[in-house]
Amino acid sequence: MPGYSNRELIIATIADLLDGIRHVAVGASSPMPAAGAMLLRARNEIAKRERVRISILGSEEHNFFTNGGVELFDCTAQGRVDAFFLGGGQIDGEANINLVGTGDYPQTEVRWPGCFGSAFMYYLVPRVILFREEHSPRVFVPKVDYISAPGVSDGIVRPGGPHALLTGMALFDFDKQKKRFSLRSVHHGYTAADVRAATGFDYDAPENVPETKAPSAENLAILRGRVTEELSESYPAFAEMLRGERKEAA
Amino acid sequence: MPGYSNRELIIATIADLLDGIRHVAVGASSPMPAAGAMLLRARNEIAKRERVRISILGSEEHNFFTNGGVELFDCTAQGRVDAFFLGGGQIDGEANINLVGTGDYPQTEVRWPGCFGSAFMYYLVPRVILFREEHSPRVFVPKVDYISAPGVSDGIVRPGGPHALLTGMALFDFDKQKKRFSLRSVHHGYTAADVRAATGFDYDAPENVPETKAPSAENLAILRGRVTEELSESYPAFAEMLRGERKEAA
Amino acid sequence: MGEIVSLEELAAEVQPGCKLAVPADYCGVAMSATAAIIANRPKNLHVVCVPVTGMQGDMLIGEGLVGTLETSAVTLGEAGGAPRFQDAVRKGSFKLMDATCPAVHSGLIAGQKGVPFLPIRGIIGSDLLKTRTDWKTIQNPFSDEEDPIIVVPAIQPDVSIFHAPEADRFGNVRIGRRRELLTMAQASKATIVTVERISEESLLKTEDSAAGVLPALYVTKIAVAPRGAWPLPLWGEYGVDTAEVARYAAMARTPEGFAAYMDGFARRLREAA
Amino acid sequence: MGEIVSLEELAAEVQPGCKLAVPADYCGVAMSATAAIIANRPKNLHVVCVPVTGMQGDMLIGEGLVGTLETSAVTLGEAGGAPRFQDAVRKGSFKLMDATCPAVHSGLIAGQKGVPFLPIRGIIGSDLLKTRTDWKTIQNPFSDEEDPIIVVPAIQPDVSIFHAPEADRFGNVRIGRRRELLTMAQASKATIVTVERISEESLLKTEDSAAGVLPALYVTKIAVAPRGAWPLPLWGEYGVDTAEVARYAAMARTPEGFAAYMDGFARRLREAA
Repeated sequence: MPGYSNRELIIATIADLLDGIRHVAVGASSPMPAAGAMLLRARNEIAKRERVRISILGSEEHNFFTNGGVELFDCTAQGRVDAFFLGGGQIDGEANINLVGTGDYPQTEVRWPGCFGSAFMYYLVPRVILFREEHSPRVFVPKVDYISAPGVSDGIVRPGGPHALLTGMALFDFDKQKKRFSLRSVHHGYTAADVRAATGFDYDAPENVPETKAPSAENLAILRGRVTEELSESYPAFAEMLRGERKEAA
Repeated sequence: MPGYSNRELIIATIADLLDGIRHVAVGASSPMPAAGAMLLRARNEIAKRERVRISILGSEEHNFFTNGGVELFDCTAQGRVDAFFLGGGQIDGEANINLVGTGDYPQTEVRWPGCFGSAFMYYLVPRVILFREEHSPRVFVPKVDYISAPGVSDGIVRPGGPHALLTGMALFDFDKQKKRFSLRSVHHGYTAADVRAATGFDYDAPENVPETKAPSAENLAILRGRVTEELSESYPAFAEMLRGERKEAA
Repeated sequence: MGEIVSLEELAAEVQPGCKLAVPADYCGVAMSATAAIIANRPKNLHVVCVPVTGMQGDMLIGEGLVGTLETSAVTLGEAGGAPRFQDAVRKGSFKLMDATCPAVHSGLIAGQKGVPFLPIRGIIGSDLLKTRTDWKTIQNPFSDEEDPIIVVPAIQPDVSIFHAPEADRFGNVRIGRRRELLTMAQASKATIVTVERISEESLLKTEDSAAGVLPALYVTKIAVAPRGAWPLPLWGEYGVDTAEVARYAAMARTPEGFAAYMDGFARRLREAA
Repeated sequence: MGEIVSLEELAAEVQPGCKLAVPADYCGVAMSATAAIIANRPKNLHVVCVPVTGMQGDMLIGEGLVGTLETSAVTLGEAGGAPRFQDAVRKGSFKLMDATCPAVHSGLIAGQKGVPFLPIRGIIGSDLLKTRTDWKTIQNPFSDEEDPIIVVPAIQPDVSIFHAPEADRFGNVRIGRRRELLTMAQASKATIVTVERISEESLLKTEDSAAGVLPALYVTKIAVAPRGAWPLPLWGEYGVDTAEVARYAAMARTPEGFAAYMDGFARRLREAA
């Protein structure tokens, strides 16, 4: 037993990936990214480092926007949103993401909700973290069936793009020049071979893949205390689940 | 004595020129257009005709806009502003207006405030009434020194433009095809020759120029009663002046 | 402008073939009015979602009233995918205009400003462009280098519809921070609004309340519909009825289940009010 | 963000050569801060008036601090023309970028949206285009016919400054219906604000108050300046001091009179507060 759950590891990893940012926007139905952002905010406050601002989209209480739904996008284009999370029904080895569906568009066999703001945010937010807990060949495909937003672009103004890919199993970096992911680390309980088997696209990997950095005792304490408290305001069900997992582990 | 002042005649003429509109915007420092609009609103209400909406720009109480200074222009572009008033330091025979200055731009000898919204409103409001009380050759020139906004345009989208020119002396129509004014009527106390002498540009005129239609007794009563009351809210000094003129005339 | 009418009279504004703009769930969705619209069966609607839709869009699709769907997403949120939407997509039952949220906002702002288009960054390289042939790529006229940028055409709905907490008797509507409702209304030829209640006092009376108001100038008709967003939430008033949305999500998986749900929907709306 | 500082510290944000955006008189002009800025003598300012200016612009011009003036008008309102502006125009003392109000708004909205330009109707055929060579005419990409339309480039001020009734201690600022202040602030790299007072309670607390708020995210520094717009008006708080503006208008007719007026201006600001 590593002394932390897989979810706690992911949250702590998100906090590390966000390190240095001033403003992150997270979705109202995205508790893990929100938890990571809250962990970073709390530990920066304790260390008297830069203040972290978290906009929870769609929330009435934790929404600091006053100009309607367009403000997230304007704010992003102004360079005031440093980090954002995107997922996808499919993600391929060039970091293209598909939020639309599988099969031939438009009459896709499986239809997901749609692109939302991805065809804008992916281009303009400097640090986009691709986050998908499910790590399987059906998600991580050689080539997406529909490009909601491409991983890289040539010949256009594009200040933003993929910074990392985080899953329930591993953490990848993305090289924009090579247009390829490289495996940075594997979460406790998994091997590099597990990741290779569960990933449908090719990627680079070091000979010896390290384990994803375990959350420090201090980080775990903040996460289990203050952050879980903060989470219960906007994500009560998720906060309960975290508490439950902890009891089971104990 | 005609039983009405020159100002009352102008106000009643403005009400006639606005007849049929639903929404007019007037400047906070433009009491005569506002008075004309209020007269139309009052008499339409009495006759149970279409409701007239008056937006007094810059007013805190009579401003029905909630989207800042841009709303007048957006509202206009949406086709929701039927009439507007423009003046000018110079106006020429092709209905070009100059709100900038005289002499060689940019180092103009006489400098007026500037174009304000004229280079937009003149193009987009269907019924622009050119209004300038001073009727003199220095205002009504053969050719303006600077075109803040042209009277007519070819080859562009332009749903709006000049509808009439009203001065302290006379009322002109404007013919967009001929790009010329034609004298419709002369106010009581002036002759067609007075107007010709005071106008620096050439214009068409009928052989016998009628006198500008006198305000009816009913219109005068509404103007001297309800409209003067309404005016005293937004234009107290002007309302006092109207009351004063009336006493002198009586 | 801002006339207060019955729900039926309000719903009659939505004519067959019209371009109808609807807001996202967090902005106040006129669900009571949707039932009244469905009763009139206006076919071949072009629904513009600002910028996404949920149960409302799914219902209109399920009823076969949608000819064109312009949206950045359709989802029932926590209750999952929108079943009638997914089914209709598979069958190709309507013209699908997939979008991305900021492009919908930009199109409406172009409509609001009376300009033919607005430029927007991003999008280039997305498969959205394969079907959104109404979006064009132009050279940025202010760059000396090659700098392609997308321009999206103005969106000018015939009718926009939403649900709000309050209108006053002069026809002004409280929209708070939901500024997209103002943009949507200004861009539209007509705007119809259902509200929880009518205030006797003008909403423009104080600076504070005026800041969050859609003026009557842009409001065509208003109808009172208590709990008119149910089972969806209304900001500042009530939350989503999670169980009811889940019930819809489950039943609407099949055409028969959807029909059964809709059968009782108008009645349950009355009960919920 | 939204740090509360002294007037002097706030004024120091306005550096020589910077692009400074200022609002119209009806939006709340930071006159106290203007005196503090003048004391620092930042030369060669590019002043962007949103969309017009009055006494504030005239003072900055009279002090010789303006290198470029971008405005749709300069006027002292009822007190007449702006004398230092008129004199400087005659002498060609600065670069003059005459504009028209909606084009200023469109330029700032482009800045707010991070797009290089916005299209706008009108303007073609106006002599504005003779000197506004930064405005371009393009073919409307959505028209098959010839349809020229103006595009104006984004305006991105380095600093915007205004005066408001209230900020809260979290740095949020009340702007009410003056939405151009939000656009101006969002388009600017930094925004500095003077206020009548600081509220302990968050202005975002209720839906009503939140609707009229510029969030702290866009606010760099705030200073308390009671009657900080004097002698100009502040919406919802106090009217214009007509006599004082008339006194300025009369004195500023000559450089000497202007100098004499300015000599006592900072002192009178303190007395008025």
